[in-house]
Amino acid sequence: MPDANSLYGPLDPAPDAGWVEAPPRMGFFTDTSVCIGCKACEVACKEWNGVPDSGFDLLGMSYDNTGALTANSWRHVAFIEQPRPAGHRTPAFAGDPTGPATSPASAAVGAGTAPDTGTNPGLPPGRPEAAARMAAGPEFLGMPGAQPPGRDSGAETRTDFRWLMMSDVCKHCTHAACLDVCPTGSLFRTEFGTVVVQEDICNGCGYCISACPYGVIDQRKGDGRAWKCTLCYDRIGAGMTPACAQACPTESIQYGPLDELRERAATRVAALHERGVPEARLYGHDPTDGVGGDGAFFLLLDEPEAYGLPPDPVVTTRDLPKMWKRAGFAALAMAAAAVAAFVGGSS
Amino acid sequence: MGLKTFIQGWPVYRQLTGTDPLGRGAAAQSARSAALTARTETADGMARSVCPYCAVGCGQRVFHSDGKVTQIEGDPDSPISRGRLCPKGSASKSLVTSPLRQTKVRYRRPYATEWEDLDLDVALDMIADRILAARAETWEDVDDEGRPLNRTLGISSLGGATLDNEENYLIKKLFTAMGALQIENQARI
Amino acid sequence: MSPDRPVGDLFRRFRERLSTGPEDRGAAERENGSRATAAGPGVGRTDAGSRDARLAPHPPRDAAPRRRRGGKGGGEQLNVPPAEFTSYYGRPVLKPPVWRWDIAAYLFTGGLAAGSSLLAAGGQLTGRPALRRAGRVTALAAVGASTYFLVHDLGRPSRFHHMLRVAKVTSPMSVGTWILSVFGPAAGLAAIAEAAPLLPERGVLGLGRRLLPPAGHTAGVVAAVTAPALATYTGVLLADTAVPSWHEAYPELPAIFAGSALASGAGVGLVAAPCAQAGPARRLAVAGAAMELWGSHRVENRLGLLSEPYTQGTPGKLLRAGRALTAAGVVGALVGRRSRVLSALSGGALIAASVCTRFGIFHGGVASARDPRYTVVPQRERADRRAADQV
Amino acid sequence: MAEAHPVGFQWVMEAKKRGAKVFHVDPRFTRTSALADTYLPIRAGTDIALLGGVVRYILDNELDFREYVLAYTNAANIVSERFADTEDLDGLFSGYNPDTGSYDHASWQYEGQEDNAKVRGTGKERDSASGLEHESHGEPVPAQAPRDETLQHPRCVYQILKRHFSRYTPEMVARVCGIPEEKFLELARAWTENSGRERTGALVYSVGWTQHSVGVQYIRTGSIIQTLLGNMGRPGGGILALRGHASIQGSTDIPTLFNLLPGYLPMPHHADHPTFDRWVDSIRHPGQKGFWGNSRAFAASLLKAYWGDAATPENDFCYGYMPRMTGDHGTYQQVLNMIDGKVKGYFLLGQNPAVGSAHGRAQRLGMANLDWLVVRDLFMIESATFWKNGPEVATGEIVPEECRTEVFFLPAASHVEKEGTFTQTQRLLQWREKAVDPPGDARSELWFFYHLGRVLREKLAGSTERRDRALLDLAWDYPTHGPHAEPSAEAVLKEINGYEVATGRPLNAFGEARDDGSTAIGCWIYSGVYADGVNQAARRRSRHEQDWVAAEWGWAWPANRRTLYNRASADPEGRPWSERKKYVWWDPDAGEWTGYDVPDFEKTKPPSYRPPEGASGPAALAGDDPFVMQGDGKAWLYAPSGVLDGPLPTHYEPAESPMRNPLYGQQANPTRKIYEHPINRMNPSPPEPHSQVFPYVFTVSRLTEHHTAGGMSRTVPRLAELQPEMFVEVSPELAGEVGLAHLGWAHLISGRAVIEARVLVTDRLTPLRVDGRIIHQVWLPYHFGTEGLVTGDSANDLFGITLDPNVLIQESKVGTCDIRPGRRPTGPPLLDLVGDYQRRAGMTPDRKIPLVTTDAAGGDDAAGSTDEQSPAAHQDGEPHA
Repeated sequence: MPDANSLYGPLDPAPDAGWVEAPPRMGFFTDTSVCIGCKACEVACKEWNGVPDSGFDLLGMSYDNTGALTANSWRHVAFIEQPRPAGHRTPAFAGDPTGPATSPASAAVGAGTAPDTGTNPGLPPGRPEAAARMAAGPEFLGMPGAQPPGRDSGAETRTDFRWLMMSDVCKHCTHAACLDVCPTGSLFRTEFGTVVVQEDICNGCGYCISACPYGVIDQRKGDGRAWKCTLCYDRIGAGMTPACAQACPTESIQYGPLDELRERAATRVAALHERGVPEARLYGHDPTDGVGGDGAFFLLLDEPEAYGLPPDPVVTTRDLPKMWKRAGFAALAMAAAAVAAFVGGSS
Repeated sequence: MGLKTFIQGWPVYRQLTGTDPLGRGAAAQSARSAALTARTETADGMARSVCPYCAVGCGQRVFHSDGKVTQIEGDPDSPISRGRLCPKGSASKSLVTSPLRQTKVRYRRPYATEWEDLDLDVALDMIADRILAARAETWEDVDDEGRPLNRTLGISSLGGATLDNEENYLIKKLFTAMGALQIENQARI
Repeated sequence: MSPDRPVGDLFRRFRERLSTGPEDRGAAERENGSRATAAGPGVGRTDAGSRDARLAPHPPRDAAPRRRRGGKGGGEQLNVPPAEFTSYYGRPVLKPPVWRWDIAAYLFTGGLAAGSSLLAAGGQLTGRPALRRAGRVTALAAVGASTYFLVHDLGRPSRFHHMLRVAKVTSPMSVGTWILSVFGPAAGLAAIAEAAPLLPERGVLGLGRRLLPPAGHTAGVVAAVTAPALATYTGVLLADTAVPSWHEAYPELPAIFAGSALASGAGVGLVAAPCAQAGPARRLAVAGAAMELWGSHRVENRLGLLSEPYTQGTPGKLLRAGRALTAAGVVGALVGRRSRVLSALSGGALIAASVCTRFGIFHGGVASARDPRYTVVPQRERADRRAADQV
Repeated sequence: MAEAHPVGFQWVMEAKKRGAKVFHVDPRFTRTSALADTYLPIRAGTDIALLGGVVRYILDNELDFREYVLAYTNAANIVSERFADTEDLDGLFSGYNPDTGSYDHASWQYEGQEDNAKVRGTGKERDSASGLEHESHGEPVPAQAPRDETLQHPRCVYQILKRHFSRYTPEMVARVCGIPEEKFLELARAWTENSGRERTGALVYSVGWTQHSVGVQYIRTGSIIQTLLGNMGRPGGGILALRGHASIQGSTDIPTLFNLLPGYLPMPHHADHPTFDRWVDSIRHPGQKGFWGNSRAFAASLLKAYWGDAATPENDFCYGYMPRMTGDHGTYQQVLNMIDGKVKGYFLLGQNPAVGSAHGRAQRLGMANLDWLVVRDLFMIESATFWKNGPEVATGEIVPEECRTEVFFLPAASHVEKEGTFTQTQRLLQWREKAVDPPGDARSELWFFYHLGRVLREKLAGSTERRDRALLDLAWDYPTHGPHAEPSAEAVLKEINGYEVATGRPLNAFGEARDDGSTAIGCWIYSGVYADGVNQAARRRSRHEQDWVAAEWGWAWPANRRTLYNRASADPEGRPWSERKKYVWWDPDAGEWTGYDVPDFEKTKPPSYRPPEGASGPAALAGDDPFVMQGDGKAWLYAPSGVLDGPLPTHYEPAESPMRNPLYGQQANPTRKIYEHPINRMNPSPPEPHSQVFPYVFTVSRLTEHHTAGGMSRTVPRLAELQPEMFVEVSPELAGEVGLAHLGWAHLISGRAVIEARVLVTDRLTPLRVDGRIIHQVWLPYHFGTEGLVTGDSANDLFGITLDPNVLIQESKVGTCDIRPGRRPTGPPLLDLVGDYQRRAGMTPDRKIPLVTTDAAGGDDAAGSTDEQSPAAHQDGEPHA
């Protein structure tokens, strides 16, 4: 079995993967507090990497018609409409003759669409109540059912509103389960510490899809292979910036040496806290977390799960030694049972 | 020799003999991946251009190989855009290389229900004839009081605002000389 | 390697600045694992940033309690129950496995091949030719089917040989591939050896007729030695994923699959062998059933929320059917030791039970990945607990 | 701005990072609102009320930048006692003529100048969009108007302004716009607190302001605020028009507009400009201050560029060849003429009016009644296939077998397949290099028009018709290259820049223009773009290698100046207003203006310079007259002439509004351009009856993911997949009222059309409390049509045609409609539905729309009026940004 630290805990992954004199680990810091939801990242990525379209369906998920990261969308901009306070801003609809909010109800409807993304498994339908809670927050008490929206004449009116946008991407985990379970070596760790699918190797076994704790990677229909963000391996190898980060108009997506990005992110969080945005928090920045820290980490303004991120992911291979041990016991038991069955007994 | 190369190229061999026993990185890299480079690096040339969508005027670098556009991305030198592009600007390569682009002249005969093909030179000639006919038919030399009008109101034009200044200049110059006054542009809209 | 290596100077400074106090969050934390259902210190610390930044886990402004509806005299009903978790438009956080029925079928055939080859080896070594013959033939058929299923499930079947590019202990599928590539030819050779008596006595084929039995003997032993690995690695194959109900069941899955493999192998023996030779098969059936029932009982009860997918819907039905068939098979095997028909029926039941169990486990996991609840709730609880511990 | 100009928005984010406060005013909560500090939902079409409220707030609290206002504006000028304000006339100014629906400007003049002005009927001016023709053009106002530097005179501009805006109180803002008082005050406070000596504030708008029947006055109001606060001509200040197309600024500078010639020279009018001299004098106003004084040289040089050797001083440079305007020849008049069978042929050059222009049905029916149509585009657009796939084919209004229009579709070259310049929104020309050849038959417009001209001239060779002289004498020999004989864009740019006729030497600046035929200049304001024989627009010195003004990237007109009127960034003595905001200043040691930018002032004219008596042209500008294109060198808070709908902005309701104007008896702009054509029926608004038939307000704009009429985005899968369907955004309150469901269908009905869309019920829209009632607004993107990868009904079909009087831009940012759940009918029942609504709303063919809705409608007999002046009125296809 490999060194335990090779499976879990803080690690510089490139040297661990056999790269001698590896360059600094490169990554993304995506600051959602300045994201304007323009989707330039989605398009720039597709243009550079020749990623096919992911379907022409209206999803009803605010302005998100992509739905999720898939083999056909390596960047995905999430949109969340919430009748909740937005940092230090004046309530958007203060003083307007509003009724109760519709965001939870509309989000619940949006949970039900099932587009064909051209990938497998793509974007299965979701659970309406979890969608509603995404919009309403943890205090969600269920949606009014008897009345159509807006009919309530009660004192409850919506005044606060915020529209969260966030460009999601492969996390390029320090401990990447997709990579470790890949039986062909198609998924590999580059000298930059990123995780890349080699399209000439992948045979579409699908193991990486089940292994990813973030639901990032899936399989392209017709093609059969798994695809995901390469952090523009070809570009960064040539000293260029990945296509999405280069396009991003507001520097919401920042690319650079991970150490530097973490430094920058800490400064940014502190600045936001000072400016009265206490909900700003980092996600995936911590090398002591369940995946050893992400190569692509985020500044979020809500709980991770609202953005479709797992709140506390742990790389499955952390437990792999224990699993092999269990399998060994079971195998021994099996052998012993066989021996006993033939050796013992009377007939 | 062949076998030896084959064996040495086998990742399992590299796992066993190299720095990557787990087969995660260096050993698993394919020859293709090792040789990978950005296609902008190997392009035949790069034209410095400007985004054709809105009026911000973001700088674009247009990379091309074998007479085909292979990549369009932001120009980091531009003081306007600093290398960034919006989704539309980022989609410029798809715009100009789109299979939906029309590349042949299409002609719809009066009362026809379908398009037909037409030679470009013939089309140009036919259009010129129609201009001259419309002009002849609708020419106004002078007004009621004998003041010059020098014009036709039988020809109209509406231009988009993605035309170059040089093009607009020739359009206005030619139409003005032919007396076509009703020349308009998106700028009115 | 040095634990400090990845934590560069910049990052160290960053952490120091964020650090809330003198407390040392050191190596002890890093070593700790997390269990989705068990409270414990030092579980994963994804949300540490917010904590480090002196944030409550639910920042007060962010999660301001806002009653959405006025108390208008009961005129309102809830048509959607309050959710206990959040996800982006309620969508799954994980990508559910893309493996089709082939893989569930492979779980069965792989186990069947393993169980059969053990049976065959036992028969071979203890002079029970019927068991040997049936075991070898079944093993070959099952391993052949396994190979077909595995290749067929690939997105790019023509690239199946890429599986042999690397040998990765971190990839159960890679390990399994190498196991199969030992087991398969061995099982094949052993089965072919059964055809030796059909060969002519002279000539080249006659040579085969003479050499095959000892070769088959050796091959049968090799296959049998490999068989337990073949039967149990698939438990790791499923467990080594982010699929919540598979991963959390990692202690039990190998045992269940081992038991299921034994039982199905025993089933083959019961179907194929005369009563006189079937004794070991009956005992194997009992042992296998015991392992399988113990394991599946555990996964259906031990995992808390994550046991749910194994008890509901199709997976629940399959697993219940599997349990019933197993019990019936064992009882039949024990009761019917004199009856060829009853033995054969019992054998059939055991084989069917194995099919049900494998499909049940397979689909239970898929269901757990498809519903974000099973991903988010345990992780959220873990994060909240950790945050609470930090206060 | 984040929505439609995302890359420009990076600078807003940059400012925000440095502490700027960002306010966003928009009928709907957009991606810009999401990043703004404060969002103000507003009723569409009421911005003048909001901005007027800010003007009042400034004046009432004396928060103007007084030194700036006194020195650089006409605040102290005293206006004629014959002037009567909207305060006095219930929403009209003095001089209104109800018969022509236009004003006489005489009474608006400064004291003592009432009879000094040139007579010109403003109804005619409106028809020829004269407001635009002098875009940056000073009026013939006297240099020395009577002034009261104490600003106390009751008829000084400052006091008139104060009176005019006195009723724009916070309560009134709330009543009209639906913006709660507290929010309005937050905006007013922030704006004023962040303006002055040490700080500047910027104002950014798009066609959310221009596409209104009173659009020019929106911008005027913004200008008044920015001038009062001293934000003009200074770094971090100004008014930024975010234009919507790559070279829409260029399309106005080198216009393909019926009323303009390059460089904002007016197209001759048959009555006003019978001769070259009359034409030139109408531009330069002999004796006037400012840089328009040299217009004769610009005009002569243009004609010289057009007709080359044939143009001589003796024949007035072939002025006799110029076609003449007689009235309104704008695009909407053209379309109605097409419907009436008056137009034979139509060119569409990268433009898609079937989707992009107001009243799509009128556009398509017009095209169906032509002899021939030439469409040049990259893709097969709706305007090329109306005879086949248009909505009117479904309703039976267009039957392909009966539609005679002959259609030529010619594929066009894309921006990477040709070279040339775009002029972006800050007047910056940037040269594009050619990357690849265009595919197949695709050609540039340059190619098409050059060769079309060549063929026409060949066909006419030997013609003795007088009308053909202009074509035959045209200077039309451009060098060509390549297998397709592509004309040289650089050669054209050189001609635009201008050259010395004798030597061919490119001119370095428009100051070198001569009126004796020795220079030829295609567009005088672009003179200098080829200075020193170098293509200045092609300069691409990296931003890393120059300062933040980046003067060596491209070339800005005029004279590579990046901020206009930047003399105002220094005080009257030429010192920077503050160290923090220094930009251009007088260096007394060197005896010249210096700074970061090219000074927008004569380089060596000291601040103390005072013009001698009788001076004219640039020499008449004093050393502290920064607004050098104005006739008096001052910024105009009050426009004594030139803005056709009044010297001051006034809130009028949109042409289609569900409510009565709360401010005045006058409901809508009394000078707006109305077309009473059977196809163009406007929904009734109060005080007309039946306005409740169309109870809801709708507004349209862009999505980040699409571009205008969709020809360059619905055809691109990368973009089409991001916004794949036509939708309408409604508030939960309206959804409840009408019964609309998220992701369900709705159809919207106006007096022109019915369209359907998927419904997004969203908290981003809100009802507004306006004048005691609740107004619901819905929002639609206008990108959809019947062609392309993703299709849908066109929002612009809902609009009728009503135009701003100054610039003839249509009101397509606000209208009224009804909205109903479910899909629309198809086929003939669709027409029945519209007919039914028309009947219910009393929209009979003989209905007369009342222009004047107040008893005070004044026929103040006018002795005369003057030429007009308009602020930079920008027009293109943009939402509020």
